[in-house]
Amino acid sequence: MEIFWLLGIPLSGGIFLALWGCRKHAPEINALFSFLTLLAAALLTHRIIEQGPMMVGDGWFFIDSFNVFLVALTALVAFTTALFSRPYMRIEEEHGRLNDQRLRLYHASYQIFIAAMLLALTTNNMGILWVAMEAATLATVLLVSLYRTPASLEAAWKYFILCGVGIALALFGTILLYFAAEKILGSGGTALLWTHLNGVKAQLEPTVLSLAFVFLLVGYGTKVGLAPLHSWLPDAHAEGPTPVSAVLSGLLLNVALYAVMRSKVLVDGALGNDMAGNLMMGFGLLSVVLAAFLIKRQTDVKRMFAYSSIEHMGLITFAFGMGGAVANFAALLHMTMHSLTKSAIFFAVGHATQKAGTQLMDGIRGLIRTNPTIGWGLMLGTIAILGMPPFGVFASEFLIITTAMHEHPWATPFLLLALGVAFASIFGKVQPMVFGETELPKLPYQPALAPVFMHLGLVLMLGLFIPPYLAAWYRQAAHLLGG
Amino acid sequence: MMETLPLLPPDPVQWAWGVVLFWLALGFTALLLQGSPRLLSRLVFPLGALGALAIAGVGAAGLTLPISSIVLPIGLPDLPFHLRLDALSGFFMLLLGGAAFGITVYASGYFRSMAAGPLALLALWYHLFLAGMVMVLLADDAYAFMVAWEVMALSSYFLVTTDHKIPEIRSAGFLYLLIAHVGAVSLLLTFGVLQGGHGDYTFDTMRLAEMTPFWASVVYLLALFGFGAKAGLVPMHVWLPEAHPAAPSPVSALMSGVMLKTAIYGLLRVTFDLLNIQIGWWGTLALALGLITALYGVIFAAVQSDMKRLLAWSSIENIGVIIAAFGLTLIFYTDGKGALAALTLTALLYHALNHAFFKGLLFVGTGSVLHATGVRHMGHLGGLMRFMPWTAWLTLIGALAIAGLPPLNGFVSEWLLLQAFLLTPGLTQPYLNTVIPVAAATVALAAALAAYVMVKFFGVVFLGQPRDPALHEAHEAGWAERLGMLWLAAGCVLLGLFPAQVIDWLTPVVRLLVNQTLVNDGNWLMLAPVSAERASYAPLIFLVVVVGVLLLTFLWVRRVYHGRVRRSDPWDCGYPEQDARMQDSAEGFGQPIRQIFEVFMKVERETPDPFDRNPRYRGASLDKLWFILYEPIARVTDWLSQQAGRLQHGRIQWYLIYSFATLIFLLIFTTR
Amino acid sequence: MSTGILLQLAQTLLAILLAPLLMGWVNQCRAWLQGRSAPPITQPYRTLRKLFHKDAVIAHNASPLFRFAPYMIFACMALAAGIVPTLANDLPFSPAADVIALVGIFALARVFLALAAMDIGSSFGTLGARREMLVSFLAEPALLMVFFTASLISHSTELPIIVQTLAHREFAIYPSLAFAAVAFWMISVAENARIPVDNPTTHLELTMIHEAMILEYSARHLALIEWAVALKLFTYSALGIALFLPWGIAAQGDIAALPLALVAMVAKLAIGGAALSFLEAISAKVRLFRAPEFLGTAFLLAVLGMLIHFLLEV
Amino acid sequence: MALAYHLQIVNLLAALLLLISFAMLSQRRVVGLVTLFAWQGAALALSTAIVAWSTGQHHLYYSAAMTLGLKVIAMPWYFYRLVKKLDVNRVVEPMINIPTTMLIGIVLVIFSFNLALPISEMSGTVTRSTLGIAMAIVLLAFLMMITRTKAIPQVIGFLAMENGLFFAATSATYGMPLVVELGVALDVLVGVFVLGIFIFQIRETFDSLDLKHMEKLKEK
Repeated sequence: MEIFWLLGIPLSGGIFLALWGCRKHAPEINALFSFLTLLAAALLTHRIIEQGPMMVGDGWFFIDSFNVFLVALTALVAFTTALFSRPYMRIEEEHGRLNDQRLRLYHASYQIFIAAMLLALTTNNMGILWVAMEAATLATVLLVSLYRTPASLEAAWKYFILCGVGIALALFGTILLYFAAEKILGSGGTALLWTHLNGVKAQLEPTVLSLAFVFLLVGYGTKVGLAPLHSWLPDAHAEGPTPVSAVLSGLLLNVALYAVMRSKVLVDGALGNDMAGNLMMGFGLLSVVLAAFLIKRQTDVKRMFAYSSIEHMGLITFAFGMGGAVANFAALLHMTMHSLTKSAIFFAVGHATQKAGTQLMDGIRGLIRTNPTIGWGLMLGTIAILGMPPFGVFASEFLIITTAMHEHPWATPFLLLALGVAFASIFGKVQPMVFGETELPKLPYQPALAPVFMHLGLVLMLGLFIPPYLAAWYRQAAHLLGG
Repeated sequence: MMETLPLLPPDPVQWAWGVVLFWLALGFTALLLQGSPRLLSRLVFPLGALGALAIAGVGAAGLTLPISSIVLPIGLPDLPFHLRLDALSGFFMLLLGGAAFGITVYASGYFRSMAAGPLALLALWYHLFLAGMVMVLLADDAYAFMVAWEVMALSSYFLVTTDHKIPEIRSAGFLYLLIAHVGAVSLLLTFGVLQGGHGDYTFDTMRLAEMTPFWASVVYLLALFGFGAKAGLVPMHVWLPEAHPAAPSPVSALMSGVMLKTAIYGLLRVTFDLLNIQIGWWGTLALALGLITALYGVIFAAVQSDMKRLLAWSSIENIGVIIAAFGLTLIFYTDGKGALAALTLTALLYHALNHAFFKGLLFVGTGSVLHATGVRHMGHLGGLMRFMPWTAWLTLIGALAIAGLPPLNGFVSEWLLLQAFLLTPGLTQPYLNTVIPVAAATVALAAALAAYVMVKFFGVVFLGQPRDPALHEAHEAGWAERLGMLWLAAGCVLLGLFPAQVIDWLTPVVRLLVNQTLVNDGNWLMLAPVSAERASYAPLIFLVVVVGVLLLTFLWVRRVYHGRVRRSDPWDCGYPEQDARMQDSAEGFGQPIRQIFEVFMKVERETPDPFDRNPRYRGASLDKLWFILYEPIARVTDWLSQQAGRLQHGRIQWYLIYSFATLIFLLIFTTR
Repeated sequence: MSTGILLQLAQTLLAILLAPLLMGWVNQCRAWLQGRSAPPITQPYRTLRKLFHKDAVIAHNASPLFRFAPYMIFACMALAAGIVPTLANDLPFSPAADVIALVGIFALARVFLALAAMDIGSSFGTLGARREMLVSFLAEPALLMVFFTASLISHSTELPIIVQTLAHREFAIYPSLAFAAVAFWMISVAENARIPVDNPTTHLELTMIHEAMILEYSARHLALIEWAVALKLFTYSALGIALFLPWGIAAQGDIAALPLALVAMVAKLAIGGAALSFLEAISAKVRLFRAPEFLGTAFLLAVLGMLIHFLLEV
Repeated sequence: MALAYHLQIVNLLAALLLLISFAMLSQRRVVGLVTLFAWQGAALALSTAIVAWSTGQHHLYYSAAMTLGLKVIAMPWYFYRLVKKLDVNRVVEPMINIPTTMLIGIVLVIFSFNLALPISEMSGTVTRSTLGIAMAIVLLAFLMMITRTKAIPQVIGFLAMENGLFFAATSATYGMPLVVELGVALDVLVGVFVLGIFIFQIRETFDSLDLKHMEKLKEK
């Protein structure tokens, strides 16, 4: 039941906001809908904790511990982002970068986007999963080009074409999956249901599935932002409005990776070797290293953190590729931590850029002098994302790196190199932004920093203490992914 | 938490945890006390000092009592924080508490003039720093250790950048944190190898893990790199001369006196406790690195002209000596010479303890000078002994101690170490017989140079005539500062006078690590590590004799001859225009050393030509390693990132080609 | 034991009293060798007496350290003299400080002298202090290495026991000791501010080291320092004797051997002093920046001696 | 035994589709491209209908109808309007010259046939051999997207790729479940709609649809 609320609320929210337009309180309504979605997600989560995995809507939806925590995460970050975007967008309007119908578009597509992601997470049908992913892309394309600047249009175009092609390849993969499945499950609706496929995965035709996995990996991997398919990501993050960057890198990448993982489970079952795992490890390492070196060159703060998202996604993919209980656990943990931390960073960065009136880091100086909260938010967020304890990102990185050293020592030099370079680059660039002297003005509206510190607080807590039920989730999910 | 922590915990480890919590609470209450700076400096810091004292007590208890441990309800789900207090942690906690008490008492006076807001933050980081260090010593699983380790690094980074408006300080802090982080990652890898698999990271399982020599060596090298980066082992030392001067003096004192020792602790913990095989060449490596570090550090200390930078370099030297002792311990231990290993290990621990006290003392001394004059460059100081006698005399004790002069504490550890060299004949690896004399010579040379450095430091700063008229207004340090310095100085003296007792304390630690003990053949006032006719040293008698002779002479001279004294100008050699600027400058005093050891340095000189209207001379001796090691690394990374940037050049067609190529490649790769 | 204490005191006092005599003897020899009419051998005593009677003149800005230093230095030298066996080698004090501590004592005295020299802040004082430290940072480890060679042979760092083993047991030739002896000679020349490193009689600021440091001292302070210097020379000579020609020093507790020991000592000192002055007379003072090379050689020789011991004699 | 002739027709249509994709690859004019795209859609619809008839899978009729409606009528018409409105119908040289493109295309076709061969062996459907052709069409469309430097041709390449996928879905596997197909169709529709908006935005911002104006975002 909750599932329909979960999907219905944001969908109707999207439609409503499209009609309501930019009258008074549109942002508040947006936040309200997100909040209701969060409630629904909480109820659903509660149900799952109570009753364990379940099918809904005669098998069309399947919720287990793997996707339910992503659902919860998505709803949460969506809500906080809505909170953040309220003052942020107002200030943007103040600065004359937006007008009313664009705000209408923004609010409507925001809700649609959330709905699409939740659908992608909860559906049991690999085909619908694909459809939802595509929908999520389409919903965000116009958000990326919201400012209608040449740069934003270019970014949106690249985003659309590259992800479109990627997603098309993913569809081909899905077709191949179906092609393999129908011989066992018979043609018709059930042949693409993940639960059914999971049941018979051992009998699926290996050659077809390996082929299918290549297409799925390249397809969804493009959306995850794995190098060398990542090219759209920095542009889209840098040119879109900050709330969009936050949800893109905090949520969309996770969902895409979720799709990859769902297919990996099947492929592993069918092939019985760790071909899929090795591919993912390769992609992961490449992404981590490449992103680390690209971070070094950045001058635009949002672009830099976009690359850092690529780096972390690479790390997560690498961990999933390693497989095993600890690595999967770590990867799931890292997913959570990265979403929370990175969105928090984007919130702080958003206000910082509004203060400075530029996204160039040379223009942003001495934040803690004029706006200590933004300054400390950015500083702590950066420290957290760089994997410094006691923040939770460290916990997952700790597990990932130690496991890597234990199981695949050959990979650790690359990790060491990349982490070092990334640390040097990011911290070296953020430090002068936060510290030092400045003459930046104050903001017209009170910035919404509650989300920042709420996220960071969560990350801090999870670094020192992971509640047992949460840990139990992660364990189940890790086990489900072949731990 | 209450059930694991009754109100009056019986276990020392629980006391320690309690103090950690107390410090954390103190730090965060400091944030609330932003309103009243008086309360901050007059209440928070003294309380923190009490905590340090308690930690020292706990450490002393930990030395004697059996191993105690608790498991906290925080941490990773499968891996709650394990805390454990054995003799090793106990000793280092004693060190920490002892030094930190004096330093914190000093700090309570030192920071009184600071603005409330920054002071509150500083108090928070300060106590987090202390707590982090204690947790490093207590941690009994990899995760807790790493968390504590990084908390320590992070809080000290924020302390270093307290005065973040100055760009140099920012870059110093950045360099510090960067190297600390790289070291930390290599420690992660260390534990990655050590772990039992399936995410079991407790030290207990690591102790049981059976290692092949290869993997054990990997662990050792990674640990040496990781901990060396924190300790300032050459060539990872570059952050140290930058960060220590940047930090406020009590912080420099903590970092140099205590934090560096946590790295030594970690090295000992991993090498002797967690690893259950040791290999001979490890020791040789450590010995070589340590000696190089010691020599390198003291040479550069001799040519510095910034007093805190000088002290930082001298810390590098002392760390080098300690690491050399560590190497010797390994050599002897793997060679089956347990007694010798015990001797060198004792020397190591003793020197660590000494360094905590005298380096802390010297740093806070420079702090008072800084407060009184606002000058760090020795070229503008001088003659302060007359304006701040307390600081001067107490600092003198520290200087003499670090110069390794009897009967102070620096001499004892040096003496023990040198004794170890004399006992080496009969090692199984013959090549060591050629290494040992050279090593001994290097240690002796470093010690002698340390004396040079200290004469320079004390002489230029406190003696002579003020090189700057403003110095005549220099005021003596406040009572809290004096108290802190007094405590540290007393530590230097007592540790020097009662070595026999100290060695008794060290016995459990030594037994724990090399399961052998150092028998003191002498009695309570005489130290005779091996046997009384082999070698002995009784500082107390020594002191009594010296003082006795001194008094006798004094009284005799007074008695027999008149004590008339006439004051006049110093003799100017018939050249009346002598003034204070004609004294040796700091650079001048270091000049011979620079001349002799110029190979290690990149010297930048700016000499005036004869016709300059206002001629000025500037000379800087820079660390050559920076230019031959670090800058190339930076260049290579730059180049690589440039190449990476090429991939991202805007044309969507190219991006499509990437996807296309990836797809084709994978298709071929998977279907062949 | 009680005899030991007595002997200890006697020896120390003897050293303190005889030291200026040795100084006088050396000066006398040198005067002769240089063809000058020599001052009487008791000249140093007269100088000391004169100095003690004078009024002390002290710079305005002299700190207490300045006035404290001479006593400290004198005390250090007395202690040093006390632990070096000159006549007999049961010295109850000597366990309190072995050879390493002895080096420490010399260092302590040197550091105080250097600090006192810097205290006034005249350009000479700092100059002298710097040069002194420059000389010492090579001489000190070299001296230590010399001692190490000896103690490696005798398995002890206690001077009496070293002497015991070297003198009172069957004779053996130690090539390492030869190196050590040469090194020790060079070191003691440097440490006692003699030619070719320093010239005790010069006041030319280009060359002087020791004199530059004590330039500001006068009267009783100067006297104490001069006396300490003489004592240092005496101690070094005694050390050289104890290490390299220890025969004749009375063994543990046979009082009978003492007179012989006394005679032997006086003779050795006389010869040693003459030799010193002879070498001084025939060699020229080196430039200051040759001094590190000179001492570096000494250092190398000492280390070489130790190496040779490790390679040949273990 | 020889295949039943309706299957032969399907194979023929498959060949036709492949031919059309090659033609698109070599087509320089946008309008011509749109026409070819329409023809491809038509062939696709026809083959789908035949498969539906021969295998009696009725939902495939819906797919055929959708294809006809969307890809043969709606989209081409829409593109014609666009091209006329924006007046972008002039000869454009692709990034790589035509013969080379052709050669690469042939290589791709061989490659995808080899790739599909082992799979087609085990396929239960009668029209198994078409899978290779479908893959070839996808890859060729991909190639076309790479080579085109203008916005609209790139989009058409994208849609041609969709065609290939659709052909794979219908002829190789008798179509996906209906929900999925509906979803796919919906997405394509929305996608094209969004694209339309986009192309106007691009046009009014850069007053040209040449992609070389959109190479600003890069690493300096």
